[in-house]
Amino acid sequence: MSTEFGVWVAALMTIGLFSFLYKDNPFFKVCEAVFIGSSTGYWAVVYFFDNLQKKLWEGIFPPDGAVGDAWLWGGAILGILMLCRLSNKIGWIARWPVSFIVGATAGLYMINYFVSSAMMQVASTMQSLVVTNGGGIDWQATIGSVVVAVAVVSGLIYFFFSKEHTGAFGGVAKVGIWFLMITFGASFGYTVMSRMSLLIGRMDYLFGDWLGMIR
Amino acid sequence: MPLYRRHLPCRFFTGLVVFFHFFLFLLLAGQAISQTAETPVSSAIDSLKLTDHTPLPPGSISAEDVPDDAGGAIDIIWEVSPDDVPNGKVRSYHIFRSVSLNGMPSEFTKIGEINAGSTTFRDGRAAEDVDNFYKVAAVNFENSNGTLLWEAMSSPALVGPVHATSQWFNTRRVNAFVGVVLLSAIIIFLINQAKSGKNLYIRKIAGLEAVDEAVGRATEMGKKILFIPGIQDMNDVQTIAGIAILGHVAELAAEYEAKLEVPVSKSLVMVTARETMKEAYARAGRSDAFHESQVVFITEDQFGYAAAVEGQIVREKPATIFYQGAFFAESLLLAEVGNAEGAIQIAGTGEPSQLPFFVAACDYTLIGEELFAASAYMSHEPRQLGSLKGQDVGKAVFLVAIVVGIVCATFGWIDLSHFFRVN
Amino acid sequence: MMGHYIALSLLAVLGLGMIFIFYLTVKGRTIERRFVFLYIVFTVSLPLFVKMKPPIQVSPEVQQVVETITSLSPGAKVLISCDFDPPSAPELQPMLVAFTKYALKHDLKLIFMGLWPLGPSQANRGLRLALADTIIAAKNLTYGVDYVNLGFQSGNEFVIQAMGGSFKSMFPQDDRRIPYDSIPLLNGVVNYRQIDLVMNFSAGKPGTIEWIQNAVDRYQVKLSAGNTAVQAPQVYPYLRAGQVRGLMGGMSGAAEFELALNEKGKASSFILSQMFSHLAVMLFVIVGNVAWLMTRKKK
Amino acid sequence: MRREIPLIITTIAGLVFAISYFIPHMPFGEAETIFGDWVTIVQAFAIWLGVLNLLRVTGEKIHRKRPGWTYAAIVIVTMVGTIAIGIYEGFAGMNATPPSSYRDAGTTFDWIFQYLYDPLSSTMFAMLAFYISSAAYRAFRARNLEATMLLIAAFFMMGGRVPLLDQLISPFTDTLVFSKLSSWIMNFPVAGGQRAIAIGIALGIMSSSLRVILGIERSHIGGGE
Repeated sequence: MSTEFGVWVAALMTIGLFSFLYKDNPFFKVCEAVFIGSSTGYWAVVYFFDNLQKKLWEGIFPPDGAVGDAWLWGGAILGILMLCRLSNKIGWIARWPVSFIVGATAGLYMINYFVSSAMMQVASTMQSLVVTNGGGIDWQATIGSVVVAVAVVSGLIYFFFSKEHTGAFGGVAKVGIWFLMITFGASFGYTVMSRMSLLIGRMDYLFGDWLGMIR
Repeated sequence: MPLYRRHLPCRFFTGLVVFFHFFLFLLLAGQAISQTAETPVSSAIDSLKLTDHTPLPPGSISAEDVPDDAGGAIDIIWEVSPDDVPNGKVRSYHIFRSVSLNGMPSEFTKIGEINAGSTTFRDGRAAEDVDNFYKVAAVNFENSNGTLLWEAMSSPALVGPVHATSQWFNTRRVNAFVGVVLLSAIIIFLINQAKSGKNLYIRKIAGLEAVDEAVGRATEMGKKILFIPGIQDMNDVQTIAGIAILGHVAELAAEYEAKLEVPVSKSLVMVTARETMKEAYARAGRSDAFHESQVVFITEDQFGYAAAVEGQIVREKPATIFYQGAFFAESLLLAEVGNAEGAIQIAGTGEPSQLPFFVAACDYTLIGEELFAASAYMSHEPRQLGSLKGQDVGKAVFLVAIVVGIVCATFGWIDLSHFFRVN
Repeated sequence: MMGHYIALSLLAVLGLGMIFIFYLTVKGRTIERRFVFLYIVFTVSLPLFVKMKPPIQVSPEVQQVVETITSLSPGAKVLISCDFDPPSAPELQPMLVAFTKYALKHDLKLIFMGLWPLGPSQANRGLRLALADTIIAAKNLTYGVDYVNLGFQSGNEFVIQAMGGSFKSMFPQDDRRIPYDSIPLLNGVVNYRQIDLVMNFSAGKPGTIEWIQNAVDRYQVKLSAGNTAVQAPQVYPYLRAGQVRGLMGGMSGAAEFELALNEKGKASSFILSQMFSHLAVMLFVIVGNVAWLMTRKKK
Repeated sequence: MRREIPLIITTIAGLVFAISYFIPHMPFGEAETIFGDWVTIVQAFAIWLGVLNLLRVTGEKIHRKRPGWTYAAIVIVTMVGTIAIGIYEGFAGMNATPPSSYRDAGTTFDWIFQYLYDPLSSTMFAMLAFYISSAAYRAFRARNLEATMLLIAAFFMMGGRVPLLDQLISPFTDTLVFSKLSSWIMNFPVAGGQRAIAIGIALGIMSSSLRVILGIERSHIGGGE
């Protein structure tokens, strides 16, 4: 069993949150409050030092006395306008920095997604279906590339809304939905894996780090 | 494992080399003295060192401005030194730069080093509009426990002057540019078409046909309908789509005289949902039946919201539950309880990670873009309709391109993928 | 060893428990949620006491990560972006630790950073573990020369994009507040051009897809990634297109990675628990569905 | 004015990031760098806005003695405490020789990370494991062909990605068939299906971004006309 005070605190907090699974109770609510408080505080400190202090303040007023970057003032002003949201009277002015972020994100995303997730994906789908391997046909890879091609084409057809799903077109769309279901099934399995890992991590902490029962 | 990491044999080896040198030195020095008195002893030592540790300089060297950039970068390219072979005398290359305004190089400063075997170095800090000269030298050295024992450098290869300039257009991205401009134009055109009242066709969507039945069932059973528009605010397109679908459901509910309730987790969503429902009830000619209390704000907290809605489902056992909007981990909790209470569940979200759970736990699910299509279909909102159509055009172009590209690649005619690959 | 046998026998009891649950459910008496919860607690915890090593097959995508890493020569500079926080640590921390150990043993130079506020703390933890390794401790590695932690910067994908111009603009100082220019390891490192590989450990957004969009497709960076299992399926199209070189997904990816690098760690010891928890979920689905089908037939 | 200025800001910011991808020359390349800096700064302020907002909301709750105000008090105490400790240690470390970080091992702030933040946040997410299992038992049904295919694929994943199914067939063969099969499913059908989804999403994002930049979509500045 651990003799460290911190480990005991951590273990009790863990059990406190888990107690919600039985039913809602004050112990859970205390732990939840500590969680909200400490996480918000932690984030605030990180953003304060790693951005506001290190980048903004020392960027404008370098500690070694060099000339600061005057452009950073623009960011500082937008940031302060953001804080105006706290007031009901001049809260509307916070729309300026929000518009800036929304606009910048839209500009970046428009290009990023179009290039990386559309153009590059289309380019990489345009491969020969027949994969050769030193003279002979590599059947495994060939079947694989046929499957990928069929999945992409039929999946796209399923998400095509300008034509009714009838006839051959509807048939392909049907194949598309099957591929989508296999895809979702895989992400289902992966999500189960992920969630279980988190629980394993907690259990390892309780039985290993705290109670010292494992190894 | 590389040679220099074996400390002990390494030292032994170095010792051997030094011993060997000492002998060679004695031999050669004796010869030098005997042959000609003019060659000083020290230079003999230097030349010895050079011949033994010092690598040969790199071969032909060139430098050029990096194309398609904002300036400030120059590529230096060289041929490897003849000694740059595995376990050879070259361990790295050092790169030096000199800036000059009069066309002649002045003092060189080291700007970087790169592992043996490399043939290019990109100077990312070159000043614009000045003459840059570069030198590259092959270097051999010996380390022991992190301290440099010795270092020997070849005579450098020189190149220059080169200029770093910035370009007006990134020529490698022409295809992306054409694509973005074309698609944008199509989308804008179609939005305008929709605005001017042109009827743009959208196919039937499976989940939507079940809405009538689901609302009717609630009326028959005399139970409630719950509509959950996700947990994001109005700035999320999924929430907007969800609210558009709510309008349609509310109209039906008003017609069938079913009781509809909407728990929300954002205050702005509450306001918008009330507006939408009021209009819908008015369209059905039943304005009197709508009460603002049908839309309830619960809490912003994700799990708090989930717990409250869960409680409501268990207590009231609604006949039908709609989930339309942006959902995260709470999707699982809600859909499970709704299923256990025997409600008909119709879900729709664009969150790929939550879709599997909705498909497995709900009766009908609108998958990703179907949610947006459904809302455009129902609301006939020109922005949504026009963009959806524009995206369809994009999809059609890509589809044709993919099929043609695959055929061409399979028969080995021409590689079309270059037109879509962007650097 | 006692614990091993007790745990094994209790697991057998759990198996019988599942049969009992099946019986009840088919009889139409669905068991309460809390019992399902309790069942899962036992299925996940008991295997932690069992000392059994199931055989693992290293998948091609993990193998690709390993090949990418092993092809680096000593002295190569690797940028490691820790884009995750404690909740995802059980999956990603083992990958980070295994990678750091391997890299330090093979004299790679490591530059840590984070796009998630908690990332740099995770990096410090991983480093602490790796530096405690006897082989690595004997090397007497120094901060700033062999490894450095740049800390966190806000701005998500904008940070990745701006780093294409200059690292210094986003990280004027490292985590210990040493100015960028006075860190020996970063001498000559302007932007991605001087980086041999970017390793990304990602639990969501910003993460691997953002690195692909902003670093790989814009600046031709070489990228390998470890992802939480939730994220991993979305990265496969990019893996196939060659935009990312290798992918480790979730705990099983971490265990395969540990096996391939021969750096046994947490993931390898968790894999048995993972197996049993999957088995439990699969059985629950079967039990639920069989009971459902039977009641539906009766109607 | 209250509507025009935000729209202009949105359009300029959007255009700079879109155009600089194609035109690296002055002024776009430079503007992109400057705007990138601004984004990071505004986001840091946004976090602090959240902190101040939380302070205000919880403060009001305590002041009015609303139900649950004691928990609100705990939130404030832990938050203010964490911030105070972090900032104090941060500045202390900055002036120390050699300089150290507030994040370094041994600081009180790191203690908070290790023994409060870490266990609490991890446990919050670990609870999803329970919910997923109970949903598996009570809600995930092979109710139609699509759901059946989904569950079958999920089975192969859950059983194949860990050596579970392979262990079951190990008395008959040692080839680890299911590991290979699950890997194959991921690398081919799933990669293809995800790619179709990715292309669809990309087009969707492209069109909504375009609407934002052109000012057709205005919900971020308060909707409507």
